[in-house]
Amino acid sequence: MNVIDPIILFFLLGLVAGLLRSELRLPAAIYEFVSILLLLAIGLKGGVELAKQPFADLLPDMLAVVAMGFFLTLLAFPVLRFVGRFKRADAASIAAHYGSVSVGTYAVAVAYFGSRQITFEEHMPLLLVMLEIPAILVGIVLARGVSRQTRWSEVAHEVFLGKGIVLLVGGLLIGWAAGSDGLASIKPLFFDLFKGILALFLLEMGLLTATQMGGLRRYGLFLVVFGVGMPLCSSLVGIGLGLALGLSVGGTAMLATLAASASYIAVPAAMRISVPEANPTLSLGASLGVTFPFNVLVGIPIYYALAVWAHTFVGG
Amino acid sequence: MNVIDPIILFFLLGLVAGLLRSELRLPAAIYEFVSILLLLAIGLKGGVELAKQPFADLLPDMLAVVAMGFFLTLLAFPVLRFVGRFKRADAASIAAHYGSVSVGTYAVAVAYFGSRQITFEEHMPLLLVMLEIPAILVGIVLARGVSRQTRWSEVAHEVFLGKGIVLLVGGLLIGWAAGSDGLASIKPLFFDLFKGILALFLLEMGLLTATQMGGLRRYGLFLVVFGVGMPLCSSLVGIGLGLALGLSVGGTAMLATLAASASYIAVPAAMRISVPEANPTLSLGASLGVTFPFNVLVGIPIYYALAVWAHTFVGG
Amino acid sequence: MNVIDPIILFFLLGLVAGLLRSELRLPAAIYEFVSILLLLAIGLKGGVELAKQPFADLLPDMLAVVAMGFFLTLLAFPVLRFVGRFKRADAASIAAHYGSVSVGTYAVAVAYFGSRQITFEEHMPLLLVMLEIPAILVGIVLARGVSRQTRWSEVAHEVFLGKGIVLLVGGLLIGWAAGSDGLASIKPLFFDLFKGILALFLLEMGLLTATQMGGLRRYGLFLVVFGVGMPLCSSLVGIGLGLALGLSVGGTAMLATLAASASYIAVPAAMRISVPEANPTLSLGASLGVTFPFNVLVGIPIYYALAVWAHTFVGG
Amino acid sequence: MEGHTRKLLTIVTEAAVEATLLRDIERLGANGYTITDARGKGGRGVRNAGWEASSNIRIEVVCDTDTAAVIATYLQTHYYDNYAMILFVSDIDVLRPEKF
Amino acid sequence: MEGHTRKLLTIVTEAAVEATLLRDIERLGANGYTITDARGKGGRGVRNAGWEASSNIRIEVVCDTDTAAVIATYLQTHYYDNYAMILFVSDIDVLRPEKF
Amino acid sequence: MEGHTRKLLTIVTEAAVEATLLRDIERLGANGYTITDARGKGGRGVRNAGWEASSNIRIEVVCDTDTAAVIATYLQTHYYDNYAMILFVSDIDVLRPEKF
Ligand SMILES: Nc1ncnc2c1ncn2[C@@H]1O[C@H](COP(=O)(O)O)[C@@H](O)[C@H]1O
Ligand SMILES: Nc1ncnc2c1ncn2[C@@H]1O[C@H](COP(=O)(O)O)[C@@H](O)[C@H]1O
Ligand SMILES: Nc1ncnc2c1ncn2[C@@H]1O[C@H](COP(=O)(O)O)[C@@H](O)[C@H]1O
Ligand code: NA
Ligand code: NA
Ligand code: NA
Repeated sequence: MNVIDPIILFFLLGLVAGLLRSELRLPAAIYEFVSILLLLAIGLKGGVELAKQPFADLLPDMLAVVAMGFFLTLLAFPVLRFVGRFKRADAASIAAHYGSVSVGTYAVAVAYFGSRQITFEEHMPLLLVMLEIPAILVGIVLARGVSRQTRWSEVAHEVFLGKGIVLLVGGLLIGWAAGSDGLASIKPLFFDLFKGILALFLLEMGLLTATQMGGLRRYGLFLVVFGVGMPLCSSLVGIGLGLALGLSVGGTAMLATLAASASYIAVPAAMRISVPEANPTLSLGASLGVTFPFNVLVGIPIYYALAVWAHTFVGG
Repeated sequence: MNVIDPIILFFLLGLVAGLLRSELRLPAAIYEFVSILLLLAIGLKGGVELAKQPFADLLPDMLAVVAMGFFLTLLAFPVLRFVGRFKRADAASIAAHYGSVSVGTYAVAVAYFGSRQITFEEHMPLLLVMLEIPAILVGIVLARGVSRQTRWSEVAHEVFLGKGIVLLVGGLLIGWAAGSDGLASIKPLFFDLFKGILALFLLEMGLLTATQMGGLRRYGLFLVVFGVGMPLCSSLVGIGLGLALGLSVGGTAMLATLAASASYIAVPAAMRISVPEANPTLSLGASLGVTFPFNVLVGIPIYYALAVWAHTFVGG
Repeated sequence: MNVIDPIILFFLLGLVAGLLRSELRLPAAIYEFVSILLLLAIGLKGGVELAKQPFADLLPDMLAVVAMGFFLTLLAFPVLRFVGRFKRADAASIAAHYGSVSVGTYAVAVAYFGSRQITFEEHMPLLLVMLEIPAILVGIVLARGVSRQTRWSEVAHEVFLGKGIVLLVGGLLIGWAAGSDGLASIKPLFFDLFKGILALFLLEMGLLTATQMGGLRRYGLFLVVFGVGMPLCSSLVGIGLGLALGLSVGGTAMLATLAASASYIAVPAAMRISVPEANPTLSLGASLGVTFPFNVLVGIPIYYALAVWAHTFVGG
Repeated sequence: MEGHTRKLLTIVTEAAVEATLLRDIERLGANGYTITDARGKGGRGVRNAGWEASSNIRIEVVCDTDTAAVIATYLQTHYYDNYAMILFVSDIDVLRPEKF
Repeated sequence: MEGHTRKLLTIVTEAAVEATLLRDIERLGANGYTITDARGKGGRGVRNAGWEASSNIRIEVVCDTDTAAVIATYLQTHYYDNYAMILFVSDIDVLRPEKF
Repeated sequence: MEGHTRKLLTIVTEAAVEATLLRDIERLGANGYTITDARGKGGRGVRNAGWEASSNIRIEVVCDTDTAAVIATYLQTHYYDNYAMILFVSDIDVLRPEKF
């Protein structure tokens, strides 16, 4: 077992290259290609497992995770508004980023758990989808109130028909309908290449993280502290919920990781449309410049250790 | 055996996402990449098999297929002109689309036959190439007569050096020269990933089909009926020819599929240059909005059933 | 064993398609994608092997190769300046191209040696990196003298943080840190697909070579002769050095190939910035229009034969 | 060439706002538009990454003077404060004035 | 800056017609052109898909007034009826008038 | 719309020179720029391949008359001889003159 996963090294390569202002950059089309493959692969994998259990059994977990999405956003908001002294819109937008979830972080956790033979409940991709959305709604309401002005049908369209959700849900449904055998023929692309594709994705994420660190420097210490402290708190919520739902150690750790991760795709896009007065440099600086590298480099092992500890002392 | 192939589910995912106006879209560069891989893979596979038989044995099939291309175009034209009451140029252009062939449909049929262990004559990719071209020439002549105005050298350049033909023929020649062993080293990319790449291709095809359905609504019922009826008729011609040439059941079904499929890449490009007064919304609406989904979703199984039936009752 | 490797056939396909003015072209994003994958794969593979031997053992080879880079550039310059009668800047720029190295040629040699089970010292990617840079510095000095005007910090940035070096060195470091087992999970993308990706790369290289041949026609015979003669001379230098360093037959042949190859990515970019008065049509015409196809089609087997001969008669 | 004068309105802004912006532009009277993907730098920093949140689009609208003024004013009121955006107008000659 | 007045001719049309159009433009006297890939919407509907049949290109030609008029008229006669196309002309200052 | 007159400076040149050129442009007073990838043909031949050595970029700078003149002159002196490059300037109306 290696101390450090090679895919993490790709992230570091991107980060260092970005900070040294190398001209390295993945073409936009390739970044999208790689994202599409990851989203579909995660969805497909989850869908195959969904087929194995009755849907009704999953409902409690799904509802609980939605509640967690609401809760985390509402937890982050007052901290940002009153301790961080951000404007209402900014606090709401950043809170929504942290109440939602990062598919990239999830993928790294899958790779991390996979290489350590840690099993987890296989309906996690479904919970991932569930957790992506509530925070967006809360964020908009926190910024605006339940005003008439908000064009909710537009928001719903943006949220439910955004690229990420369509590919995740589409993958889930295809995996669910086709089953493991049905997917055998497309396995070489979506499953065998998964970690290689993830490595490329993390290379680009490193480069993007480097660009966000500039923005951070301007907005100071609070965001850095928040970007580390908030995921740590959220992970505890995730672990508590994992215990309450009776998840395995791996499942608990994965739920903690989901809780701790912060969105940098779906939520920024939705906030840009629905809460345009929020400054995206702040939220992306925190979620991409601090929390993503923190989670990927040190967070995931911590959350796993916490889950083991919790299962031994609390759950045992 | 699944009722429905997962690659078809990708097509449906794209179609539904498109109809719901999701923002999902494959970048243009990725669509081209995926097309290039499919065309090369089909060519390579065919080329490997070509090497195994003397070229002279294939000549009758090749000539017969060219004749079929002429015949199908000439069959479609009067129907479109006199029953459908289309302008001369439009009737000629649509007829050319249906006299030619769709590589995407062929790829789906390959996957369909493959997962059902149905064998077919391996020189089909060669027939695919043969069938692509005659319809274009007939279409131009139908629209213009054999006028001096037509810059035939330009047309020839456009047709024979278009991306599709170059990649198919190039793949055939490389496969033929290198043989099965020679290709072993590039097998992981071109053969193992084939169905995964095809899944991505069909996802985008679903999205494209959705955009074409809008155009259809405007031009009404006739195109829809034609888009379903024409491939059914063409498939019968294909089956007849398959029997006449003494093809296997699988080969007959494949020839029926080729006959039934309608072009949406090579012919539109050629018609746009050579018969510009033809409205591309009509031909693409029919071939992409009706015939492609029809063939992919229900046509291929029908053509196979017809081939089985024909071999039992006629050929037997 | 085939007479001709299929990847070479892809090069020829691109070349012929380009010369026939086919519209075939790889999208820019895909060309970059393919390049990125090749550079990372070469780096990773080298890195894995580096981990197996103490770094100090490699230092002599590295220094020797740097010296060879200086030497080859200084060898080419007077020939170009006084025999070819090129302007000072042009002679310096072309010399730099030939003193440096082509990753594409190296990749073809790897494939060629691989399919013939010829082993070579596995730290070659490290030597590749070493050989890329000195020629650029010599080229600039030859064009300008060691003038104050040259913004050396900019040059260093351009050279050391260019895409190629970052990916090669990054790959080396990741491979070195992760080791062979660590890379198992990303092997399917970077190693199994290597030759398929290389085939696509060579297809595009063929198309690019065709565009450069036009430029050549204008500048005449000397460049063609130089584009064949220089690599032949350089290969002898490479073979001599290989013997002196005590490399294996394969390693000697590989070093000869590196010496014989001419840059068409890193050096053109650096020269464009640092010696802008040099005409890129000349240097690219020679390196891409003559030397690359020469090396790929006939050079590599020649260099191997020379290495065998040298080891038998000189080294034995 | 008997040209007719029209206005060319060029907008450079965030890719994230594309759908909304096009809807507004059409509602305000534009008969068409042309979009190219772009990157750049301005008051709100560098915008050149390969993901939507940091990339630009460049929109051109050919229209008459009034429509150009209406769109420009609307965008100034509704977008300028919150989005990275620039906008400029120039005079052009067109051949088919009835189209725009 | 001692500028000289020239014309900038901008054409937005179907990608499918690129090769033919460029041949015509050069034949009619243009010394060069610049192309960017584009998408858009106009009288012939939305053109924004990733395949050639539904994507646009945007061509710019810098030339003198006469050449601009010749090209514009030719395109109007030969392309307007059958292709999705718009075309407009504006005044520009250039530094090296002999080039255009 | 109370527009203010500014200049739009458009440069088409080799992609290889992007970083250097942008540095120069900013140093000479531009507050921003917009870049699109392009291909084309001119005095130095066809530039349309998928690799940097043979592809173009198209840079737009909105600025005041003086800055436009300064940049144009600088580029003419420092780039024209050695790089494939064209440059032209046109008049535009902008809404927020203080920005440029
Ligand atoms: N002076 C300028 N000239 C050309 N483009 C500009 C200029 N200023 C801004 N832009 C473009 O407009 C986008 C948004 O500008 P801003 O709101 O100033 O950040 C930038 O990312 C650039 O692409
Ligand atoms: N009013 C307009 N402003 C800007 N671009 C337009 C306009 N009308 C049409 N276009 C562009 O020109 C293309 C062809 O136009 P059309 O022939 O009207 O469909 C469209 O796809 C748009 O990209
Ligand atoms: N007359 C022209 N009209 C439009 N673009 C041009 C023109 N001439 C040159 N260009 C563009 O500017 C680039 C460099 O021009 P050149 O230095 O003349 O080769 C070309 O590759 C074209 O993209
Ligand atoms: Na979260
Ligand atoms: Na057909
Ligand atoms: Na060399």
